[in-house]
Amino acid sequence: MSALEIPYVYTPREDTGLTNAKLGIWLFLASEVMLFGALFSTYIVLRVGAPVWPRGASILNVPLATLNTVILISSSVTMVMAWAELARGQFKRHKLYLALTILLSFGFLIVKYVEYSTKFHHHLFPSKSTFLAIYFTLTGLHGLHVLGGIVVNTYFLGPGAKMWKTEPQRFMGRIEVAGLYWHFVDLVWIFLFPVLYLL
Amino acid sequence: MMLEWLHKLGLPPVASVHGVAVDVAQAGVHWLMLVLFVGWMGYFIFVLFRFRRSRNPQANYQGVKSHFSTYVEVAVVVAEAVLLLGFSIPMWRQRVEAFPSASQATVIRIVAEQFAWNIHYPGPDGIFGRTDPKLIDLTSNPLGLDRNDPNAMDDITNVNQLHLPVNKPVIIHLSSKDVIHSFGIPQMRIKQDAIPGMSVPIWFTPSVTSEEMKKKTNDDKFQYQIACAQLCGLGHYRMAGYVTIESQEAFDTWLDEQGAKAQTSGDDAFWL
Amino acid sequence: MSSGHHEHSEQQEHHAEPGFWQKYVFSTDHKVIGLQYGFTALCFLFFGFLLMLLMRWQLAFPGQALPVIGKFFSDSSMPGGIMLPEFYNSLGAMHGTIMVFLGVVPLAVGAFGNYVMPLQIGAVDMAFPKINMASYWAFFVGGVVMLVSFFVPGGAANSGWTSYPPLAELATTGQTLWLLGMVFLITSSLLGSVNFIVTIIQLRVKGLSFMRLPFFVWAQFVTAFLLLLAFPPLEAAGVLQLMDRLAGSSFFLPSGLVVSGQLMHNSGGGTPILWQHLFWFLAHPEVYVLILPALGIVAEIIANNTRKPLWGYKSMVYSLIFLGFMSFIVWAHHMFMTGMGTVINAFFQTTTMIISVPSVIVLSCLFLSLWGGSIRFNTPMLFALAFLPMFGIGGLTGLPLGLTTTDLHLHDTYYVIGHFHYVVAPGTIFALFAGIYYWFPKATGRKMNEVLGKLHFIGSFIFINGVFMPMFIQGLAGVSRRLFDGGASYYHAGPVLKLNVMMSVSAWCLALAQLPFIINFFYSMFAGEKVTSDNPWQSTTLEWATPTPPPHGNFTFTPEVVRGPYEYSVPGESSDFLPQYQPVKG
Amino acid sequence: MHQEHSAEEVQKHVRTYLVVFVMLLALTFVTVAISRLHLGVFQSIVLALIIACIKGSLVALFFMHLISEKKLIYGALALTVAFFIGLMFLPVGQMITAVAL
Ligand code: HEA
Ligand code: HEA
Ligand code: CUA
Ligand SMILES: [Cu+2]
Repeated sequence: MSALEIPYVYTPREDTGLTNAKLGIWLFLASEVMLFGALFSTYIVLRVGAPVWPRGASILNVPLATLNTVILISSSVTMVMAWAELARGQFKRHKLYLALTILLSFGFLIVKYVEYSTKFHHHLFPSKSTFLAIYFTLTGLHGLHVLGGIVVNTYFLGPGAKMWKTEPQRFMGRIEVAGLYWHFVDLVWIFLFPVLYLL
Repeated sequence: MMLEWLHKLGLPPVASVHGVAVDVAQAGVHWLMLVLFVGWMGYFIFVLFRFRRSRNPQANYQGVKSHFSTYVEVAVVVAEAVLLLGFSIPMWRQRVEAFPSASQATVIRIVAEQFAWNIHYPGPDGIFGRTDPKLIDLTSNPLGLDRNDPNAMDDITNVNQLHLPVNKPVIIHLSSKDVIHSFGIPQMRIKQDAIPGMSVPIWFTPSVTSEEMKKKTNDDKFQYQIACAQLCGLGHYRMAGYVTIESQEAFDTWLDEQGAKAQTSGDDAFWL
Repeated sequence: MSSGHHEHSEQQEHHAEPGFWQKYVFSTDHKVIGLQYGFTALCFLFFGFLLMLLMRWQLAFPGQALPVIGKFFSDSSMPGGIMLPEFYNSLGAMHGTIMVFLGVVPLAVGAFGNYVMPLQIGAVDMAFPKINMASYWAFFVGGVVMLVSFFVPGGAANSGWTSYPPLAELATTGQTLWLLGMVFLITSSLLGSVNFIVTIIQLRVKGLSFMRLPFFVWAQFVTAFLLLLAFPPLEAAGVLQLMDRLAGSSFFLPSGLVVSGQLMHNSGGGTPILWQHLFWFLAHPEVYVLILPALGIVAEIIANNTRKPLWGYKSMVYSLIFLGFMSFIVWAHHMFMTGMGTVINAFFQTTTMIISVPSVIVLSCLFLSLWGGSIRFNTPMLFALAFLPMFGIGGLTGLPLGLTTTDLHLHDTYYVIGHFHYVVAPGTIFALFAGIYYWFPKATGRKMNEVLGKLHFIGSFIFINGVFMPMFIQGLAGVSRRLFDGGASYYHAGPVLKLNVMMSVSAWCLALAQLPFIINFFYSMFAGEKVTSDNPWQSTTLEWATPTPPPHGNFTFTPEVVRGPYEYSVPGESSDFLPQYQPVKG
Repeated sequence: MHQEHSAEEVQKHVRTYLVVFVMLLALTFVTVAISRLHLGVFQSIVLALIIACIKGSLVALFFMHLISEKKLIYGALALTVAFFIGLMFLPVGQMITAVAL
């Protein structure tokens, strides 16, 4: 669209040691921390204010959630491997790992779908109790983040991958940024899992 | 002096014991504001005049060299600290911690709703009857009072008419049925949000009766009012309650009348 | 480094002229986006003002039919030209929302930040031009959603710009659209703030260290951090309220609510106070978002028109940073009357008093900067100068609100309305006007007319005080805000009731006083006096080093900064200003 | 600078990733196991949060390379932590404010 050269797209700026995208994604993640932080404080407020609070395990399906934890952690590993393979210049293997990551993310969503539909089947809706309300809100928002990650990663697997040929450095930066986002999604789940299911 | 000015500007006369302290603080802050404002404005106008281009064609790179502003800033900090530590924090502690004992106070409940104040006196036994939201009926039992509860037998309820004896502390337990309202009586210098799901106690001691205030303001129509301060819907603007401050005797007579009225007419379907 | 090669090839690839759509509608040029923001925001400001003009009729003459215009409204808002209370509440809520989120923030940050900031740091564009475009369009969609809400059954949101539940959750569809609109606006702000911070950190030209940044850039920098970290909690709150409204959850609803005599069958267990905490966690920093860019604009203009450096630049910068920090821990001063214990109350009172100190410092520095200057009274300078005492009044009246003892009487009265309008209307809006007059020549190559400008200034100055000064009197008298009849139901409002007429008349005159501006704006755009220099105000900062108007890519040379931002009247120099980019002699 | 990573270097990275992966899995099972013990509410909350924090740190430090990140990022995150702490005042404020009916 434009012939402009924005500096530090490819190479880091000397005094900060960062590319624009790297700094940008961390700032974005900072705002995400505040988003989920606010929801966690909501959780605390509701829980402390409630006369009784159900144990997550008594309503939710812990084995499925454990499975999902394992899936998501694995996808984080494949994501970081996808980046490492690029760093080694192994483009094919990079693609393999990226595809695996996407597959695992779909796996996560399918498990989530199963969980949700059994809840709905048993007429467990957000309107039933504040516990269910916060459960659906937190996992729902997290699910949207997973979906976002899938979109991004699929783009880099498909049309976005062309950039590897023309601007490998920049492409690697992009994969790193996508990875940072994806690990963050994993990290949020690492907290959601015990908070919602185990406590 | 500042208080006189504020009264001239619209501040209503004070009619509660702690209100005097509120006004002192009010005057204090406004002094601080006035001094800062007048000082800076004087400087400002002088500077605009003195350093206009036609009079001072060549600007001075250095500008002010004195530490004048530092002194001003320190003075502001000190003044704020005095207001905060000397007035505001102790005063608030007194508001929320130093409640008079219930036996020496008039204790009532007020439950706000769109768009009225339901007032609940415990009656001679001094104990509020049980209430239950399920029993609420808009016309006959707006408080949801359970008249089968022995404590509720003698309870007196009423809408928008708050009577209080003068010179005796009042404790009000404030809550709301539907949305957030805010209970305020300007002359009493009191205000508190009425929040559904919460019951917040407040207290104050009225010090001027309605009659006295009529004389003081030279206005026969003078009326204390509960003003709803929080947006609560389309009727927010007309959610006024009426407050009568009277002598202890007059108050007792009124209460008896109200009690008798309740006994004879029956204020709801659950009576008897 | 292998990147040089790619940069070269990219240049070769795209040198076809972009078409109309790419140039003006889906442009990624920060200047075009800035102008888009600016124009949209001005329209919203104007619209928000119109809503208020309607309200002021009802406040001055409660229950009387609005002449002439009244009959154009539907029966669900103004049957027979007489305003309904629901409609009044909608107007109030939407006035607040539009002014804050669709007017001032997009103008101060979206327009001025986007247009001026990259120029001032010598950048070719923002760090992420496409994200920049996306954030404008997210803002635009948010605005459209808000406007559409006027036309749904039940009308627009009518629970105040604060949208306190349970009231907001009982409200009609308009509230849902309000929440959706907010989600778009928040997204827009988040994208924008990431972009601003990265741009300022990464794209400063050589030699432009942080302590050489123009104060305006600093203001945008701190503002961006506030937006970045304070908005997400409101986004969370918005999602929760949407869940309550659409999925029937009870985050903000306690058990046992009885509405119009009917017991509500919600699951309960929530608390309405939670919303207030989440809302004010954003909204207090948000008010500094409204004021900081304004301070930045005023600082630029004052330095330029006193022809001397800002006094105490460093302490101003440190105050700004401190202010940003503190603004995160004062939020509950909006909630003093919700029933707080001593400790938490003392904490928030204290932080509120502390936060007033950096404001005092910044304002003092600006006042003292005037001393020894050679003051030019052009239109931008008049607005910038008027900003100082106006912000002073607004700020000072924040003090009695920040002390609970006095807030006890003043909370939710017109005193509060007076307080914040002094900061945002004769404060921020004046600063924004100043900025428009000041940077207009850079953006268009033409100056705005001085005579019309001064007319605009005098009219605005007189009437805006006529609107807001009486509010303090009404507030002291205890008149609550958001009253449909302006207080006519209350005895204690009696003595100050007639002020309503005066305020309304002032508001309408204020509207008339904007005519010279609107005429000036459009006239000057096409037929104003052409500027003969790229630097008509003889300023020192980098935005004036570009051609006029700046082309895509901004600079015709690679600027390098060798000195601080405000080197005016340096002793021993022949010219009274030394631009930041002018090489050191010898 | 941020150029070609040498093969050994990447190899070393990969080894770390695998170790971290195993640790994350192990901690996941530990936390589930602990929840089965039905400890007191307080103990189980503390334990679960400690484990979650460890797992989170592992992800952040190694997968997100925070362990060798630039100063500026640390700065931005420190700022976020400060505001996050502010945010956590919120439930505190709420609890002190709330007077149950
Ligand atoms: C830009 C917006 C802005 C700014 C900058 C401020 C600044 C301040 N505000 Fe304000 N405020 C609002 C916008 C703003 N506010 C809004 C919108 C609301 C209402 C929201 C609603 O309920 O709808 C509000 C409400 C509000 C309340 C709640 C009141 C209530 O509901 O009961 C409080 C209470 O503490 C408060 C305090 C303060 C304080 C202490 C400052 C301080 O930062 C001010 C510090 C400044 C100074 C102390 C001035 C220094 C002066 C001089 C150095 C000399 C002056 C010289 C001359 C005059 C010549 N504000
Ligand atoms: C940034 C915020 C902002 C601004 C600028 C304003 C500006 C004004 N406000 Fe508003 N106001 C609020 C934010 C703001 N307000 C908020 C948050 C509330 C509380 C809402 C609630 O209760 O929930 C409120 C409430 C409020 C009330 C109280 C209502 C009530 O409690 O019932 C009143 C009453 O008079 C009022 C009046 C005005 C007036 C007369 C102006 C004037 O100053 C307006 C002046 C405007 C201009 C001068 C701009 C004109 C624009 C142009 C000329 C552009 C030209 C266009 C082109 C060139 C294309 N406002
Ligand atoms: Cu009740 Cu306003
Ligand atoms: Cu505030």
